[in-house]
Amino acid sequence: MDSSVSVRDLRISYGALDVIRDLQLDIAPGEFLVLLGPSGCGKSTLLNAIAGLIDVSDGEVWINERNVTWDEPKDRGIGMVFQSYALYPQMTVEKNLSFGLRVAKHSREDIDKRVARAAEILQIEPLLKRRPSNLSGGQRQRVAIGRALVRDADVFLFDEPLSNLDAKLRVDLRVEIKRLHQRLRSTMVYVTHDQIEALTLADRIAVMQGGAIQQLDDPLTIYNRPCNLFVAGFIGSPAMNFFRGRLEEGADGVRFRGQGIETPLAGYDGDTALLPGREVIFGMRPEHLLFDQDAVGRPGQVEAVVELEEPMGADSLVWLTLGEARLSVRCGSGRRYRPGDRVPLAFDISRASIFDAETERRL
Amino acid sequence: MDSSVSVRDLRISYGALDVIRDLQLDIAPGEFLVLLGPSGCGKSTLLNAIAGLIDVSDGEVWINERNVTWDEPKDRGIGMVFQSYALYPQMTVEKNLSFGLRVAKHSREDIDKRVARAAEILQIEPLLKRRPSNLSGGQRQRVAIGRALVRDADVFLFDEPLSNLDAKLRVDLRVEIKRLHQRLRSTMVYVTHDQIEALTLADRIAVMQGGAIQQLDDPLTIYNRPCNLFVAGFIGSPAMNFFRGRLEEGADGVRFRGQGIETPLAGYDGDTALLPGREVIFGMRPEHLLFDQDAVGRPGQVEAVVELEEPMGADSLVWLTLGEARLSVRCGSGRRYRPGDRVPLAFDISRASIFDAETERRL
Amino acid sequence: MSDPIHPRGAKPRHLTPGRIGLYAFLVFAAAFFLLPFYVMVVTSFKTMPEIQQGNIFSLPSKLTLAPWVTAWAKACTGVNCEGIRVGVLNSFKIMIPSTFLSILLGAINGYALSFWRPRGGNLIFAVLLMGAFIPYQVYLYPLVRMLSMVSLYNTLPGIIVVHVIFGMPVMTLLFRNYYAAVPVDLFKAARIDGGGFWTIFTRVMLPMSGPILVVAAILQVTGIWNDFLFGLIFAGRDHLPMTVELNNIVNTTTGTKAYNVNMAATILTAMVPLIVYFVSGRWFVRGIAAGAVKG
Amino acid sequence: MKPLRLRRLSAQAALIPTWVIVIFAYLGTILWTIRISFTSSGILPKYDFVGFEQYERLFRSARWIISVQNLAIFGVMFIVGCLVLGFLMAVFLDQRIKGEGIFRTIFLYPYAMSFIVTGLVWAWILNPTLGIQHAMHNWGWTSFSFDWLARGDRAIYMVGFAGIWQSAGLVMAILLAGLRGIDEDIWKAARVDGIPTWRVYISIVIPMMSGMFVTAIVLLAIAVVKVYDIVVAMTGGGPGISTEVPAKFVIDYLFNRQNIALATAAASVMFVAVLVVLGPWLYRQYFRKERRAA
Amino acid sequence: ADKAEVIHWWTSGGEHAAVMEFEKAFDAQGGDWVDAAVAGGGGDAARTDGINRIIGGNPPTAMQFNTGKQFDELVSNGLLRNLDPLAKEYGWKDKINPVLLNAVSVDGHMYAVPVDIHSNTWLWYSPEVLKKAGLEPPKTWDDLLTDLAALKKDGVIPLAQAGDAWTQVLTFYNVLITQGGKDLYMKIIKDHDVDAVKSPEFLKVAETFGKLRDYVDPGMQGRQWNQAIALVIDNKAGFNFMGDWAKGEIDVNKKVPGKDVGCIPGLGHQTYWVGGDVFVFPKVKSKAEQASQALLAKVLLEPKVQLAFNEKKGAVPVLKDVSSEGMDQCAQKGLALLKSGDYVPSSDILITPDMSGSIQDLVSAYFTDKSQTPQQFVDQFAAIIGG
Ligand SMILES: Nc1ncnc2c1ncn2[C@@H]1O[C@H](COP(=O)(O)OP(=O)(O)OP(=O)(O)O)[C@@H](O)[C@H]1O
Ligand SMILES: Nc1ncnc2c1ncn2[C@@H]1O[C@H](COP(=O)(O)OP(=O)(O)OP(=O)(O)O)[C@@H](O)[C@H]1O
Ligand SMILES: [Mg+2]
Ligand SMILES: [Mg+2]
Repeated sequence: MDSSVSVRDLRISYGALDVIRDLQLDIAPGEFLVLLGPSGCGKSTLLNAIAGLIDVSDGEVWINERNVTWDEPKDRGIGMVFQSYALYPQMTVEKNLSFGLRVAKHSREDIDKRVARAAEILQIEPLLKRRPSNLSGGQRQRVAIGRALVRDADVFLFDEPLSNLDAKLRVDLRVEIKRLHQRLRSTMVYVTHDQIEALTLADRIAVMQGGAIQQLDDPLTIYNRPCNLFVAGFIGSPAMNFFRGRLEEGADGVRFRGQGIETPLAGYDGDTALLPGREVIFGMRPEHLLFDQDAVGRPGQVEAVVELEEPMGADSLVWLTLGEARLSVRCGSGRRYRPGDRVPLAFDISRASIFDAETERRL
Repeated sequence: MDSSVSVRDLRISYGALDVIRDLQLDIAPGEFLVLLGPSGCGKSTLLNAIAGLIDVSDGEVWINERNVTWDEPKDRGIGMVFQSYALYPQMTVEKNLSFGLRVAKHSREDIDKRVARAAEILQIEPLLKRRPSNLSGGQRQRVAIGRALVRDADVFLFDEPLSNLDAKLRVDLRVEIKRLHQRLRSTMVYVTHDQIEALTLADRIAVMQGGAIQQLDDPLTIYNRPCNLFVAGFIGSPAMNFFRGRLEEGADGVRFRGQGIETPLAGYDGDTALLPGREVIFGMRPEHLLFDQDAVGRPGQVEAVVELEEPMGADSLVWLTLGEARLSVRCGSGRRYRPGDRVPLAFDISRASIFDAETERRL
Repeated sequence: MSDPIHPRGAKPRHLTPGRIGLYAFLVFAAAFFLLPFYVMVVTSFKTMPEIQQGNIFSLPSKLTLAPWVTAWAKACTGVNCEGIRVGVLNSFKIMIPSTFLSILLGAINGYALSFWRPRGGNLIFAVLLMGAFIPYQVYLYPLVRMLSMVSLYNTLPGIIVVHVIFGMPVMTLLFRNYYAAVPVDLFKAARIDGGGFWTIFTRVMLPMSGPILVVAAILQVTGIWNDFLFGLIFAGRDHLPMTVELNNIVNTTTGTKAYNVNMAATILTAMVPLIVYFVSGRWFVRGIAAGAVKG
Repeated sequence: MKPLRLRRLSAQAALIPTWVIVIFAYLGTILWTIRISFTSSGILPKYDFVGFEQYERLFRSARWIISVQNLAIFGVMFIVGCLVLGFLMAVFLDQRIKGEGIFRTIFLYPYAMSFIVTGLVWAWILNPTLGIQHAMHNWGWTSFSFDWLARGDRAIYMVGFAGIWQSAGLVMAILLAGLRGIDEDIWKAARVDGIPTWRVYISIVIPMMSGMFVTAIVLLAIAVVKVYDIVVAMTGGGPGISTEVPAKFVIDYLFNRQNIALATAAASVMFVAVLVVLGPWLYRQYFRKERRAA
Repeated sequence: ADKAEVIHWWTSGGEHAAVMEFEKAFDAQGGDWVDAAVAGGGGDAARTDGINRIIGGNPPTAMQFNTGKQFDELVSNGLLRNLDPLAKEYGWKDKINPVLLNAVSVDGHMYAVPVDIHSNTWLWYSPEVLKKAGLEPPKTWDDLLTDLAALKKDGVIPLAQAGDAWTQVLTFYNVLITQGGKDLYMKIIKDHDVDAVKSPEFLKVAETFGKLRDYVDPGMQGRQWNQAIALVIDNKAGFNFMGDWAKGEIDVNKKVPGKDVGCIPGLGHQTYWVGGDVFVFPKVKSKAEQASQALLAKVLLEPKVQLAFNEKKGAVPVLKDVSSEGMDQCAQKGLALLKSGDYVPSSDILITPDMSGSIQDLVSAYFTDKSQTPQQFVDQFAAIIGG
């Protein structure tokens, strides 16, 4: 078996409540896996179980081909970075980095070497003598990563390491973590509920809900071919536009009709055959809607009313109403739209997603 | 004079330290003004001065043509929403909303009417009997807005009302605030350090730094024609790419040369004439760089090396190195780039910004 | 669990030596803390001869309730033989308003110092902090003079004022720290809602001061209830608290001291604070967490 | 010119009672005390001036010297003992144990009881002819000897011991609150780092709880400087004058020995000592921080 | 009836019975005794309370003091009522024992009413314990030391001593007066004669007092005076130095002073060491209260009341012309000494509370610390007397 971290039949319960049920997960060596999901879905619990910080109720955890289910965290070859940084406040950065090594009675030179290396990688050499309270958020985060680095961990675990930072810093540190991964090639498991982080960082994303993994795939697949309604709705900002309706037999093949929309579905990139008569939910991402000039002359073109435009610099978000439905469209920042404008709209079926209304699975 | 809020010669100091110096600001009735700037630049201080929560050291504050410099906050016709929500923890939502009215001894019916109206606007009717501790972040924020609503304030002041919320909720509430503004048409002053919020919400943005307003303009102008280096760098995510160099006389008019780039500047949309010999900083936003296919055959085309690609679903960020310079490009999510790929790159001069290296002002 | 090489499922739990040591320590510590109380209780049920003969740790061979009756209603001090019950009502009359007022004043101080930052606020706080370190007795003399100047000496309001004075440093400290942790935005919001000094205090700040009020109340109730010196000097003959009576009984030197009566009287006197601790101990730790963190 | 603002006025008005108390009861008393210490007053104040006479006498007095020494011994033992025992109890109570509420109440109750009698009970328990030694002898262990309370050179330690018994629970409550406030992630980080629990407490948790320790130390220090009841109840200052403390010195001279000048001199010395020893520290704790936060 | 609030610290069993006599008599004559007993510390708490109330302008009607200088300063500040008119009316100056009259007078004016005469220091012993050990009651200090040594060998507590410092001071004065003699005592305590302190006689006193340290038991610390005498009463200890108020405890135990418990007024020079209690009457404004004071003062000194009170209190009446009839053996011995002029005023009468406090500190420190030598004691004593 070739996997760096492997979780088998995992069950974790607090009292009578199963927080995680029968979870399976295999992470390849050097892989960057992101656990993504709404608050309370069990991401941190899973991560803590891998780290050995909470006892599992059932199942096994393997790290580097070794069954570590009952091992102490320090013996698992992991490093962990926490959302609140969890730096030791009274120690200098250097002490923070070396504390674990000192306790483990590493030699002075070894400690110095490792700290120096981590500091160099993270570019925190000038900060080594400072206390955490005198560091900025980004610097603290780096020190927290450094603490995992000096341990020569095979597996890095991150629990929402960026969510306490402001937007600008988040972008910068995201890139840094990505570079770090490219440089170290260690296995990384990264918990977040920010989908941009997940999309940009992950080799594979595990989308979780209610203690179970909904979809485990690479970012583009997750984004473009979400396996069910939950994943589709959860990923993407603003969220995918959904329309309820049913499949109908039309002249040009199967058509979708509902909420004031009628469009042929030719070119749909689906997993199963589209059977007419089925109740479905038709989903389009804001950037995959054809809008204004682009929409003119397309099949299934409709007219929508502008409710609001949000310029975002590089592009704009336009919020529209279409019958009772409200939807958002992302478009270039060329023309400005005023509330009340009527604009043509069409669908790029090749990028749509259609879900069974009952099972909520992608068709 | 036709302005709703007007700040004249404002100076605010803590002890010997001037936090705000000689600040002038006029806000038109019904305008949505955003105060944007890095942490500690004095945004909250300015807002608090308008609200009357801190004493000004010098200058005047006018609201609705009335000098309110020494008025109590409650007499200024303002409502304010805070980052931490600042809901009264021991009161129900209804009590929270009506507290100000009860203090001002409004009649029972009047209070009920106003609360009902605010609750309806914000769709928090079902929450009226709950305590803040039993509300989600978004709901709390709505209640906080409601507290300003019931006061029939002419001017709404927001101090980073969304920064405690997670990304998804932030998008939703942003739209809600925008709708609220369209519906009420009250004057709103909104503090944030999130530029997306600023760009999407504002009629005009005041970019602040070090207690002074750097630029006060509508969002697109701020984004496309930043008046100085600070504004250019502060707005946009990822940040604008900058190249140091100098202007030179070329065959086809003035050219820019520096950091491995040489490009004619024909078509530059500038404020002043470009004089050869000047040290300048040449700035291009990631989405205005011409990349890959788009760049082929353009004047000043260069070749850059891919360092990292960050897919973000709708589009991708590609981080490149070009000589010693490192830059980012935003592009559609069609092709994927691998580290090490060599890709052509060119500049859309009509969207560039050029700054004097010394004064840092836009040319 | 059966195969140690392939651990699976929940880690087997052992009663580790550490855990045993932990309970051993706690039980041992509890025994240490209860020892004097145990001695008091058993002594209070013994007869005097048994106390004189026996071991202070042994259980009473014959249970007697007489000491309790005596302590409550019959013990003599001077010419009066009415036990400690005479002071109970006075103790309540002193404790309730004193506790209430000192907490109120402490809360007002903490609130004003944290949010309004009035001129001289730091001076007030500094003086109170220093004043807390001076033995009370040093204040007696000038206080007697001052109170008699305003005709409060030896009156119920007088003793209440004294308790308020001496409760002020710690009360102010507690509330100042507590309010320092309250987001200042809350205060600003209330100002915009039109609240003045008192409106914000009574309708916003006080209602959210639950945890610290509990701590303050516990400290003040115990402190004031157990006070003897101020009660003796400032309360006046008609308002002597039961601790004065307790002192008279305990320090009274009957031929052989009635230790059983003394113990019963002490336990009876301590009843009120003990009940307060018992009922609100849970909130005490929470309240301290809320109020004293900032140091 | 700024107009006078009403809100400031109401804040000032609300503090009037406090100002009155601070000025008269505290500042006034302190100044009066210092003034009297330079007079030859007996039982009643006399406003003459005798220079440092009382101070000279004070520092010639063996009892005062012993009192100060005892205060130091008691103070160190009491504060350290309360902190150590209180911390241990807090740590052990924080281990998700059964019956936490009962243990907590047991540890706290001594603080609720007046020392008039609990001091007496301690005096019994420690008295060689009544207490533990006697009980041990009764039970056959006749070589057992524990007579520290009766020995002039050791009695003060027993006073400290009883003091610890009384106040350790309060420290426990404060520190328990502190422990409960420590970020769970710190514990996790330390476990991942492989740091033994005791080491985490010593190197990380204790430094993190410095705020709580400060609160505890301030409360304990106040108790130390004022220590009186406990000595009176347990030893009355004896054997001899071996357990005398400054507060008792002040009180004895104030009313019994009818020399308020000497008493106020002693009080002034205590006050100045507190000012010098604790003043800068208190200033740092309570004022400098505030300025930075503001 | 007029209310009279009386502060005192008579709260023990014998004292309680005694003070009841005052109350009964006062109430019988139309007064209304409001009792304000404050126990503890040999009157510390009561004096603190009373003095503060006088200063605070809310004085009690009457207040107990020990005979002596405790209230001098109240007098010089004009806070106490001058009793001369009453004294003249009732002829007290002729009837009261002159030592006491002196003690309650300042500049010839009378400011307090003495109510009892105590001999502050007697040696009490248990005849039964001595008999068991085959010993005779001692006649001299050397006898005593021999007896103590013998008792110690027998495993009996030789000297029952209380832990409170003032009881140790009583023991010291007993040695000083009855071994050193009346003159030495007067030279040192009254005249503050440093040479007398440095004399060999005083060194001898210090040595004898120091030897007593060897005969106390480890239970001394924490023991109160009544517990100490109780040890003698219960035949658990041989000797105890205590004032004649110990008889109160003997009475309560249904024993007879002089028979069941032996009393010796002095081993060498038998001397009556006169002390006692007085009442002062703070100046009060209301006429009614002044009348109460007058009534109370009169009642306190009525012969009948004096007899009844002092019998219970174990003391001797302050009036000269009381008969010794019905008194116990010990009181009779005391009265005889009083009549023969073999008495000295107690130290409280002669020195300020301040100095007596310093002596107390020194004596108790010496008595409880065997490492201190008699010479050190003498030197420090000289420093107190001289400075
Ligand atoms: N100690 C605990 N006792 C009981 N329930 C717990 C405990 N810790 C977590 N839970 C529950 O387990 C579930 C999963 O929690 P977890 O912390 O793993 O969520 P998460 O996905 O990390 O959420 P977040 O994004 O908010 O951090 C939640 O429903 C939570 O309420
Ligand atoms: N009470 C005060 N005393 C002294 N300096 C203060 C005080 N309040 C604010 N400042 C200083 O004034 C400056 C402006 O603060 P302000 O809170 O207005 O910044 P801001 O732009 O709102 O920042 P942020 O985005 O972090 O909220 C800061 O440098 C701050 O340190
Ligand atoms: Mg989590
Ligand atoms: Mg701010």
